[in-house]
Formats: sequence, C-alpha cells, structure tokens
Amino acid sequence: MQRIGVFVCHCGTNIAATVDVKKVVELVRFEPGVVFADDYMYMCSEAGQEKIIAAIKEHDLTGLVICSCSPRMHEKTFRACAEKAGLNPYMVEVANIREQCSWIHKDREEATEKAVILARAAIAKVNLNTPLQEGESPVTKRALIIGGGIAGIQTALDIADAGYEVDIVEREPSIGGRMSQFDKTFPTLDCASCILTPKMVEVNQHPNITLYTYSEVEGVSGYVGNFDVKIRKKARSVDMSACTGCGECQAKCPLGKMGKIPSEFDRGLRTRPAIYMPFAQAVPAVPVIDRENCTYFKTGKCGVCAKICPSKAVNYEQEDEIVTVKYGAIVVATGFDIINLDKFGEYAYNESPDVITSIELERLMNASGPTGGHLERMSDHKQPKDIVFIQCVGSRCDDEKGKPYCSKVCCMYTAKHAMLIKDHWPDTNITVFYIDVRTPGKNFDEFYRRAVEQYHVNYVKGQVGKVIPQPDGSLLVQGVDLLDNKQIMKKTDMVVLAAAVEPNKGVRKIATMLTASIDNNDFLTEAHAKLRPVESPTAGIFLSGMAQGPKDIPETVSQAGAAAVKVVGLLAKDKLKTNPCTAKCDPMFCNGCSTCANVCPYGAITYEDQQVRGPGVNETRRVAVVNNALCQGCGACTSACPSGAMDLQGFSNRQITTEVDSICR
Amino acid sequence: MQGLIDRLTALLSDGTVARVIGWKKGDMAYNPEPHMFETAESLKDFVYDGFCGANLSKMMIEASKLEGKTAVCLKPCDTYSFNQLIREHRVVRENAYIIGVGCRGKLDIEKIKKGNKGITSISGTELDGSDDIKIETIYGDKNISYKDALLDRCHVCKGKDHMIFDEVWGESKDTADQERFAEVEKIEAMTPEEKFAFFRNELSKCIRCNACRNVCPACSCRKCIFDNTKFDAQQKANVVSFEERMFHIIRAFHVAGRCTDCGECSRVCPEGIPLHLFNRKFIKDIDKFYGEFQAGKDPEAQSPLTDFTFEDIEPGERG
Amino acid sequence: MSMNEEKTEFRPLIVAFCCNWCSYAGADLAGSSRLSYPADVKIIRVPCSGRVNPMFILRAFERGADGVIICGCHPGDCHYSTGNYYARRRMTLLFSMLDYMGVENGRTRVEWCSAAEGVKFSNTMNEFCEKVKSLGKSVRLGDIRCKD
Amino acid sequence: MTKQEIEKKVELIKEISGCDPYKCMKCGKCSGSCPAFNEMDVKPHQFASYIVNGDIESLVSSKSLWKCLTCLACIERCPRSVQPGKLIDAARQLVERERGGDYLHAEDIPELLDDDVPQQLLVSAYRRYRR
Amino acid sequence: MKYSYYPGCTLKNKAQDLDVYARRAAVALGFELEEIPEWQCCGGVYPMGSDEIATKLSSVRALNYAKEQGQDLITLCSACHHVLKRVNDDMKNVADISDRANNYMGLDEPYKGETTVVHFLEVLRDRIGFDEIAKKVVNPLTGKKIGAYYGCLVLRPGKILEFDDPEDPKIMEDFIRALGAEPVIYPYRNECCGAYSSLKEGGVSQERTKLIFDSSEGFGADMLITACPLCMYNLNKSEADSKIPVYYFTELLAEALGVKEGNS
Repeated sequence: MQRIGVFVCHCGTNIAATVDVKKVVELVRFEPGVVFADDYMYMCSEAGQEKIIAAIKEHDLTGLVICSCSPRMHEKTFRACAEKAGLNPYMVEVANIREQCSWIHKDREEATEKAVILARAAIAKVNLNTPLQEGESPVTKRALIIGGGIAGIQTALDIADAGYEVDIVEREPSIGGRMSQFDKTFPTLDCASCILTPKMVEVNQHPNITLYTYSEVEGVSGYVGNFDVKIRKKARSVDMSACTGCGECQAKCPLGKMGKIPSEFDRGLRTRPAIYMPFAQAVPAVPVIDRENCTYFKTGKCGVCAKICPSKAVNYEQEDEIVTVKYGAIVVATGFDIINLDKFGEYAYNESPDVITSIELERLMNASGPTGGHLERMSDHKQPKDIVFIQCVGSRCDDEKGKPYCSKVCCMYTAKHAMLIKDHWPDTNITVFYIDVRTPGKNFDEFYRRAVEQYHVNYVKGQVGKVIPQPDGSLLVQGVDLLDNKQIMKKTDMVVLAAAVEPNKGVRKIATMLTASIDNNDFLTEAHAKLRPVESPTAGIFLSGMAQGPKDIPETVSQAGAAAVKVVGLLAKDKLKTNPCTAKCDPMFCNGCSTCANVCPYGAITYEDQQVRGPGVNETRRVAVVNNALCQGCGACTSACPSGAMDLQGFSNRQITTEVDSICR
Repeated sequence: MQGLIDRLTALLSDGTVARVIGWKKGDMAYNPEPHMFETAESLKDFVYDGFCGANLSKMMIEASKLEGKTAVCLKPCDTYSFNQLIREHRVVRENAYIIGVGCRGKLDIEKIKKGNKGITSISGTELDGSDDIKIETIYGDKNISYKDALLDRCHVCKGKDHMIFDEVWGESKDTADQERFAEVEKIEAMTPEEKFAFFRNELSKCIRCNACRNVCPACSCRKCIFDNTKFDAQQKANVVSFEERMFHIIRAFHVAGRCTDCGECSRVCPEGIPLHLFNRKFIKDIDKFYGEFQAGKDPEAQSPLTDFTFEDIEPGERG
Repeated sequence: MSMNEEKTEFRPLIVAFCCNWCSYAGADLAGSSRLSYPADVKIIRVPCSGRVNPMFILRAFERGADGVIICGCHPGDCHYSTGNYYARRRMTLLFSMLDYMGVENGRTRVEWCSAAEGVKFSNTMNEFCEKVKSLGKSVRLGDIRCKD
Repeated sequence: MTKQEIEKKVELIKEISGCDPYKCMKCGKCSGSCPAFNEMDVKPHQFASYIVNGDIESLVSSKSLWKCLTCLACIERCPRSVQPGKLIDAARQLVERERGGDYLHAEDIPELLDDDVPQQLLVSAYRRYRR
Repeated sequence: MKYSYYPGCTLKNKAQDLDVYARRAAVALGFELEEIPEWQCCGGVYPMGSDEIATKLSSVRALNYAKEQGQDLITLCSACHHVLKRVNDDMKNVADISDRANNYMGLDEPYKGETTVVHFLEVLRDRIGFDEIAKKVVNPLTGKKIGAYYGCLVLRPGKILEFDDPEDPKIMEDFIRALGAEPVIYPYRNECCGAYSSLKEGGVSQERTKLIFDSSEGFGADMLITACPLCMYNLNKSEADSKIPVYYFTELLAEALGVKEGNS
C-alpha cells in the first residue's frame, strides 16, 4: 500500500477563487492510500516545494498527488522536487485543477466537486504507480539547420564554432535569405550585405559546416539524438566543383536579354536569365539552371551556356540526388515572407506599379538593385517627390484577409526607409499613416523620433481607406487623420505598403515531418512561451528566427545564438536520458503474434525466443521485446495487443482503468 | 471415408507424419470429437462425415511444438483459420501436413432433432452420401434433405477452395445460398432500444462456460486477457462484473480483423447465443469502411486494424 | 433558477481521453483562454489517442459514463506519426459496434484537436455535452447481461 | 438618460448590430473609406467608442445617423470586424423605433420627387429614414 | 435552363430598359427568365438589424417560390440582388433569423436557404461563359471605351455576396471585353454614388457622381454601364462637366447580340 501525500495549490487566486481548496483537502484526506493532505498558496514556489519535501520526509510518503496547474506546466518541477527528497520522480501525479477546472468553471460548488474527482483519479493512479528508471540513448553529434537565412546562418556558425558539425539545408540556390534583399538595417543603418556577406562566406568556409543549397528536406524519422533525415539535392545542372562562378553563362543566356523571367530575388522588379545566381554575392557562387524556363530543357535546343562555359561545368544530365544523414538535433529556421496582397484591392497594389511593398522598396534603394539604388517609380522611372507609407497592411486583422498579430518590424523599417530617402533626396515629402508606432527595443524609439524631429517625416495617426490612381499618373490617398478628425485626400507619387509578415509557406510540411507543432498562423510553437522559447515541444527540435514568430534582425540573431546553445547542450552529451514511460511486454501473456510490431512507429519491437516460466508454464517461445532507447511511449502497441501482454509504464492499463473507475464512481 | 483412413495410415506408416489430427467416432452418430491419433491402429476410430464440423486448425498450435510432422484434416473454411495462425506465428507451417478434406456443408443436429424424437441412427451423411439423410427413430424411419439440415454458417459458405494444403481428399461444394450480412443488417435497422433488448436477451443467457473462447481459432492467446488482472484495480468484484458484462464485446474486438467467420463460436455455444453476430458486424464494417477483407485468405495481408490510410473515414461517420 | 430545478436537471457523466501532445494542450489552452465547458467533462491524459484501448471505453460505459470522447492530434500531426490513424480505425469499429448494441452514436465521439485549438476544444465539449444530455442517462452497457 | 437606460441601449445596439464595439482598435480605416465623412458630425471611427463609453445620447442625436449612405465600404474594410456601418444602422433603428423618430415624412415626399425618380429610391429612402 | 426571375419594382417602371434588354438577351443566349408571379418589393435596402424579420419576408417568399420550382433565382437590379442574396444567407446560416422567419411564414416545409441567388451577370460569367457570349456577338462594340460602374450593392459585403472581389472586381470588365469593347479600369468604379441620399440631400450625390465621372472620363472612358437603377438615376442627375453617357449593361448586351430591336 502506498503512503500518498496530496498537495492542493491555490495558485494565488487562480485556483482558489473558484475551487474551495480547503474542502478538496478535507475530502481527499480519507481516500485509500492517502496519509497526508495539505494546501498552499503556490506549490511550485521554493517554499511550496520545501513543504512537499518536508512532508515526504516526515510522513514517509511513497507517492505524491499535486492538484495544481496543467502537468504540461509543472510536472517536471514536482518530479524534480520529489527526487530531491529521495522519492522516485515517477511516483508523482498531477491533477489539473486549473486549466481544466478553476479557469473554465464559474460555479464554485461545481468546480470544487470536479477538482475532488480529478484528485481522486490521480490518487487512484498513484496507488498503482511504480518507480521508473530513465534509460539512455546515444547522441549523433551533428546538427541540421533548415533554412539558410540570417537565423540559420548564425545558429550554424555558433554550433560549428563550438566544435560540432552542422549542415544547412537551403531551398534557394544561395544562402542569405530575406536579409540579403535588404538595403540597410535598423537601428544603426549598417548596410545589410556588409554585415551579412562575411557571415555567408564564413559559413561556406567553415570546416564544420556543410551546405546543401537548392535542397529540401524530404523526410525525417527517428527521435532526439538520432534523427535520420532525407535531403533532396535538386539538380543544379551545374557541377559545383568545376564551376568557378565566372558568370559567363549568365551573361550569355539568350533568355537574359528577353526579360521574360522575373527575378525572385528582386521581387519581380527586374528579370533574370534561365541560368542564374540570385544575386552577385550568392553563396555558393554557382549558378543554377531554372529548368522550367530554360529553352534547352523545354525544347532541347540552345545549349549556349554549356558551350561557352570555360570550365565545362554545365551538366544538363544532372539528376536530383537524395542523401540520408543522421543528426542529433534539428533547428527550424525557415523564415518568413510577406502576405499576398490580392485581398487588399483598396490599396491598388495590383492596379498601379507605383504602389509597392516595403521589400520592393528595399530592392529599389539597394545599390545592387534593379535601379542601381536610384529611387524611382516603376511606371515612369521618375523620382518620386512625395511618398506615402501605409502601416499595418494585413497585420492586426481579425478576419481571414490578414493576420491577427502585429508584424513587429514594420514600424522600425518604415522609419528607416523614410530617413534613408530623406538622406538621399532631402526634398522628398514623406507621410506615414500609422495606427500605433511600436518601438520597444534598444535605441528604437530614439530612431523613430529622429525620423520625425530631424527628418520631418509626417506621421499621421490614422489608416488609409483607399489608394486612388489618378488619370495624371499620380496617386490619391484617401485616409483619415484621427487626431485632427479630418478625412485626408493626399496626392502622392508613390505608396509603400507595410505588408504583414507570415511564416514561409513550406513550414507546415516541415513541421509535420518533424512532428513539431505550429499555431493557427503556422508559426512554430515553442515548448514554453517564456521558459523554453527556442525549443519545440518535440524533443530535439529547436526554433530560430521568424519561423517562431515576428522578430527583427537583432532579435533573430540572439534567438539563433540561444538555439545554438541549446543544440550544443544536447550534442555535448554522449548519452541522453530516455523517457522511462516505455512499453513493456509481459512474456507470460505474449503470443509472439507480431501485431504490436506492425503498429510500432519506431521499430522498437523485436521478437526473440525466451524461456517463459510461470504457474504451469515452462517453455521456450517467441515473445516481443521492447527496445527502450527506441520506444517513445506512444502506447500504440498496448491497444493493438490482443492478449494484454503489452503495457505502457506510467500509463498502464490498470492505471488508466482505475482513473476511469474513479471518475465514474 | 475409407480412402481417407487408408491414406492417413500410409502417411503414419511411412513416417511422413508422426500423428494425425482428425475426428474420432462419438457415442452417438452425431457427436464425433476432435482427436489426435498417434498410431495407425487407432485410426480405426477415425471418422469423417457431415457431423465433423469442428475446426481442427487450433489443435496445430500445440502439435507444432511436438517432434515430427502432424497430419491435420482441414475443411476449406478451416484453412482460413490456419493461414491466420501462420500469420500470427502460432503454428509452424513446416510441422504440419495438411490434408484438405472435401466438404459439402456440415450438419446441425438440432435441426435434425427438431420434430424427430427418439433418434437411434443417422446415415447418409458421408461426403459421398446422397442428397437425403436417413434417420431411424424409435417411431420409424424418415428421410430429410441434407441441405435443410445444414449449419447456419454453411449457408454463407466462403467457398469450396482450400487456402492452404499439402494434398486434397474428396470433392468440395460451395453451399452458400444466403446473404452473409442479412442478420447483421436486420439488427442495424432496429432502434437503439430494440438493439439493446435483442442483445441483452441473448447475452443474458451466457453462462460463461468459455466454450466459445476455447473453440475459437483466433482466441488462441497463451493466456487470455480476462485471466490478466492487469486491467483492473484491486477489487476482484470489479473484475468479475466488468468481465461478466463485457466479455463477448471485448472478445469480438480482440478477434476483429483476425476472425475468419468460421462460426465455431455459435456452433458450440450450449445456450445457442448467435455469437457470430458480433464478429460478422465487425467484418461487415471492415469491408464497408476499408474494402473487402477476408482474414486468412492471404497470410501476408495486413490486418485492417494494424493498417490505415490517410483518407480513412472518421469514427461515427456512416459510410 | 430554484435549487429544485437545478437538482432535477440531468448532468451527464462524460469521460474524455486526451492525448498529451495536441488535445490535452488544446484543453489547457481552452483553460488559459477561459473558454468554459461543462464540468461534466473529466479528462484523462494519455500519451496518444492510439493508447486508448477499447477496454477503457467499455469500462467507462459499464461504470455509468453517459458519453466518451477521444481527442487526438489531427491526422498527419500525431506526435508519434501514426497513433491517431490506428485510433481512428479502432474507434470507428468500436463506435459502430456500440451503436449496434444500442449505445447510440451520439454518446461516442472522436475529435481531432490541436494544441492551438482551444476554441475548438471548448466548442466540441459544449456540443458533445449537449448531445449526450439530449440522449439522457446511459444504462445500457452496464445492464447488458441483466435480464429483467 | 439614466445609467440603466444607457446600458439598455448599449446592449440593444450590440444585439441589433451583432457587432462587438470592443474589438475596435481605432485604426480609422472606416473614416478613411467613408464617402459621407464630411457630412457627419460623429465620425465612423468614433461610433464604437461612443457606444463603449455609453455616450448614446450624442450618438442617437447625431446627424451621422441620416448621413450614412450604407455603402458598406467600412463594413468591407474594417480589419477588426467591428463594422461601424452596422453600429450606426442599429443606432438609427433605436431612433426610428421610437415614436416620432422618422427622418422622412410622407407629406414631404411630393416635393422631393421629379419625373425620373426610380421606385427604388423611394422605397429605400422610406426604409432607411422611417419606421 | 429556366430561372425564377425577380425583376423588382423599378424594372417594372423607370428601369424598363434594364429588364427588356435582359429578356431579349436571355432568349438569344438560350436561357429563360420566368417571372415569379406576385413577387413583392424587396424594400430596396437590406435590413441589417439582427432582429429584423418582417422586413425580410417578401424576399423569403420569392426565394421559397424559386425553391418550389426547383429553379435558381435570378436578379438584375443591384439592390434586389443584394437584399435577396443576404436574406438567403440569413435563412441558411443565421438560425435565429431563419427560425423566426419560418415561424411567420408557416410553410409546409421550412425554408432554409436552399435557393441559389444569381445575378444576371453571374449567369453570363459562370453558366454561359464570356467566351461563349463573345462567339454570339454580331455587332461587336469595337472601339468603344467603356467604364464599368459597379456601385456598392452588388459587391459588398464580399463575404456574403461572393459576386466578385469587392475591391478589385473584374466581372463587368470581362463582360465589356466579351462584347468587343475595351474596358476602362478606374478607381471609383466601386465607390458609392450617393445612393438614396439624393432624395433629401442631392449635394452628396452631386459630389460623388462628379468624382465618378472625373475619374472614369479621365482614364478615357466614353461611356459607363451599370446594373443599378438608382446609380443610373444619380449619375444621370449629375451636373459634372466630365459627364459621359450611362447605359444599363443589358442594353449593350442586347445591342451586341443584335437583339436590341426585338418584339418581346
């Protein structure tokens, strides 16, 4: 018989306001096995834990039931606490009387009654708990970074510098990501490529880093410390080792002059040849052939690039290659894109070439961009004298047109854009329509104020209702100045839309392969919003950059470093403690029928001939054996097993049955 | 029948097999028993006629562990069970010498007894017998049609082919002449109240004699889950009541996707509970939801319950 | 609202099995978003919907539960890749069998609910409670072998 | 108006409109879109706050009730689904449902007509301006 | 294909052109408009209040009639279209309105929004196809530069009307192209004309229609087309210098199809 202690947490008033905590204590005191019951304001606090430890020692407790918040929140805390007092951590059960009781019920009597039932179920379960020991599994000392933008680059460099091998998989032909498209970066106005390019080169030359550009992750199996990842290296049609990056092929590609293929890198503001490097500083400096557009691949004719290539690097026969690599940890750094603006017809983005997005503006201001850094209107190539910026286009929307969140970076980059334009062309008139200017960050508000005070950028609080192209080629912006309570009709030359950011499209597929969870907006979910912000709830998966949520470059780089530390912390271990809640086979009952192995997703079940001895049995027969390092504790085998031989430790048949019984009592 | 005995005797004598699993004459004409014959001499009591309904495949589980091969007589429908046992690693194929015995349907003695009191002997039930069975009773002789006396299960016969065998003895006949799922559909059409009343009425007859479990070739667990206390809390009373009430449902679920619909459960039930109605409901659902599946037809085929497709229907959706 | 009225109102007993990764977290999210659903629902945490043995469900009904709901990760999102697919088949067949025996389909349900779907979790529970309430007390499975 | 009356009217407006004025984030896109903005005394972006702050008196006596063209531009563009057009419509309903609240009187109509006035104009004005 | 046709009050009177040419074009294009007998006026304005029931009943009657005929309900007038489509949506998706309306109606079988409401233009686009229409054009309007004036009611709210992109519609431009003319896209095509305010305060519609004409004419249109009799009235009353002729879209359709002078 267990000696169980029950500890009921008030969680301040979070629980106590709706659940009569004292009454719960009184009612569970006489449950079978309970020898001690108490309540406390905050069980998870130092003092609360001390109370638990003292009670374990004083009452010689063999099991604990904590009635508190969700076990997903503090089960670990209380297990560690039990361990401190010399109790096996798996002798702890948590009754969730906050998220699943006090927070959702209003009636005090009803909530108290439910809390008691939940506590009883947990007590009944603990009565059947047995001490469990964690096992061990080896760690492959290599990390995979999915995405080669600034987030992925920084994570990779930090891990590689710590002495571990890292691979980066990047979908595009070059690493660099979104940041490589930018002109300058806030709040210090460094040139983006001046600070990014050296890092790209460093990645390329680092002995611990392997780059898989123009590649995609195709499949992931395994688990923390032991992932097997299938990577598709798309056919580049150019031999990486032979190419010198001279650029001859790009210059001679006949499609380059025809101006038909919009450059993805330049957001369609200029065109590119069919054989191309996305931008001059691309890493690796090896072009790819866009087979969908290439004349040779479409008709079998042309072949100019192969003919003129001085190092004979062009290879039309190249095929996709699939490699499988083992990793101990995976970092998702898939970044972001901006939303499609088709649903915002009122801003005339599709109607007028002079209504552009902020990323397009970055390209227009970039010295290596389509206009050589000279700001001009795409319609008539004239320099705009008046520019209107519209903030929150698709951000902070609660309907399906946009995104419910704040994109976080727009206020700052708009101030940046305004100042850069004013710096170059001081007589430009700039108006920013904003809802709120959000500048929490070091030197951020100062930066924004500079735009107003020093550069005299006109900030108007209010949103634009419609952008109205005029017959004379100008744009009429119809908006509101909320502080003046006036409708504004402003004639301008160019409108720049701060379109909402969104996670890159492919992230859903990747998250599914990794069994990492994503939220309603397709941002990857962290294991804990505050305490484990760079880890996915799935062990061994880490998060870096915009894939997790909107953030700027400084924040991305910090997060990348944090993710790297977590990865290094994992790879530094030779063995990992494994979840002891694994399946276990009782050979007395096992028929060796193989049903369990058929449903095991981890290949953790094998069969061997074992000597089985018991009442009336003494024979050698085929029985199932579970590999504890491979078993992840899903329990699929236990429900498939016809004879009930398979059971799951920590969630055993008897434990769950007894929970059912006590709930239905 | 003598031909079969001769062949079995030869197999035993030349050492091909060490023993024979077949049927032994009972004390009445209609109750032969499954039996393991160890010597050629003992085969004089071997019998094979219309009353040999028992599915002998399950006996091979124990026989597989014995030295030497065992000859086992399997009717076409029994061979499905045998395949299923191979799939589950319960029998060793190499240790069996399968005689696929012919079958023209097996007889239900209750049907014969109905209206025929005081039976003294029955004849004409052999495989090569006539279309009529001759019954002698203390009140006089009578002929009834073989077909009319068939077991219910034979009216939904799975076919005359043996799924697995080493040699075949005798001709078989497909006796199916009824809709397999007609009974299930009848229940499905009832109101919840009627359904409950129907099953309560049937299940309340159960005396928990375990005859169904013992005869079922799919119920071949070394130790039955119902003998496992691991599903339950300490109180034995709970175990008893839960098991008592849920036994047949759980049993049906455990054999779902593995049950070949051999019908032995219903045949042996002393209370006449139509137990096959559970199994057949699962078979019907599996066929409907996941495509036609016959357990034991192909020993390589994945059981529907250890398989899935991404597009499977959602629970509760009526297909 | 008099006390009498409250007492006579039928309160169903509902057992919910929630997988640790998605639906239990969804239930937590419903909680932290203060989205209410009836206290009649009692959640049992399991690692995966694939862990839910039909025995547990039969047990619950036999012990007097009026409804049983199993929540798991959306198909394709199972933390263990495939557990919910097996659960889907198992529960499809079990629910059909229960219906066959007179335990109405409305008393059993499987819902896929992600960790982000607090709203869906609460809506599902509210709906399911209403449904079970409309079906009334479930006595059938416990009485299946007690002939009057 | 007493506090209770105000609360009752606030609830009524919320119920009739089916909109939640608390969702408004005061971005002003409605006012930036409104073709009748200059005619109005209480501006579209203020509708929600008048209701939230209980200043129903000002709202129901405002000219805006009769100036809204019901062009639905604010309803279409509101990023928060507050839909100011529905709020002002509900406020107008409150007025019109009270005795003597009509903005258009039958006896005035002949004066307003010309030969080309389509029936549609009459019926819709009738429906908009009076009970 | 037969449609239950809801003409609405104005088409029987001031906007007979909209109706007559539509009927002729329909014949030429092979579909039939079967006027709903004893239809009642839709009220011209959709009653937005969630508690407005009685004002929606005339629409429900028409919708239910179409349901009984097993036909889709077709409309021409923007206002009727707007009202009918939204009431239909209420009957389908808003349980409270649907229940209460059905209580009033006392039909044998409650009406639950089963009817599909289509605008004449939607029929042209989705059922006939503009390509098909282009093939049947005998008098192509070649060289004409036409601005489509949508107004508010056929487009908004986009989520319920699902007629076209409410901010950047294409349907009338595609229609113009099908007739062989050149569409002129101008930003005021979905801006309000002042609507019914013209009855009491003409000033607003003068302002609005001026913007519409300035913009459309500025972008090179030499005529406008519309589907709404009220827009037509307001545009015609405009005193703008930039005023250009305005036609019902059906008139141009009939002309292009060569059935303008018919006897129906």
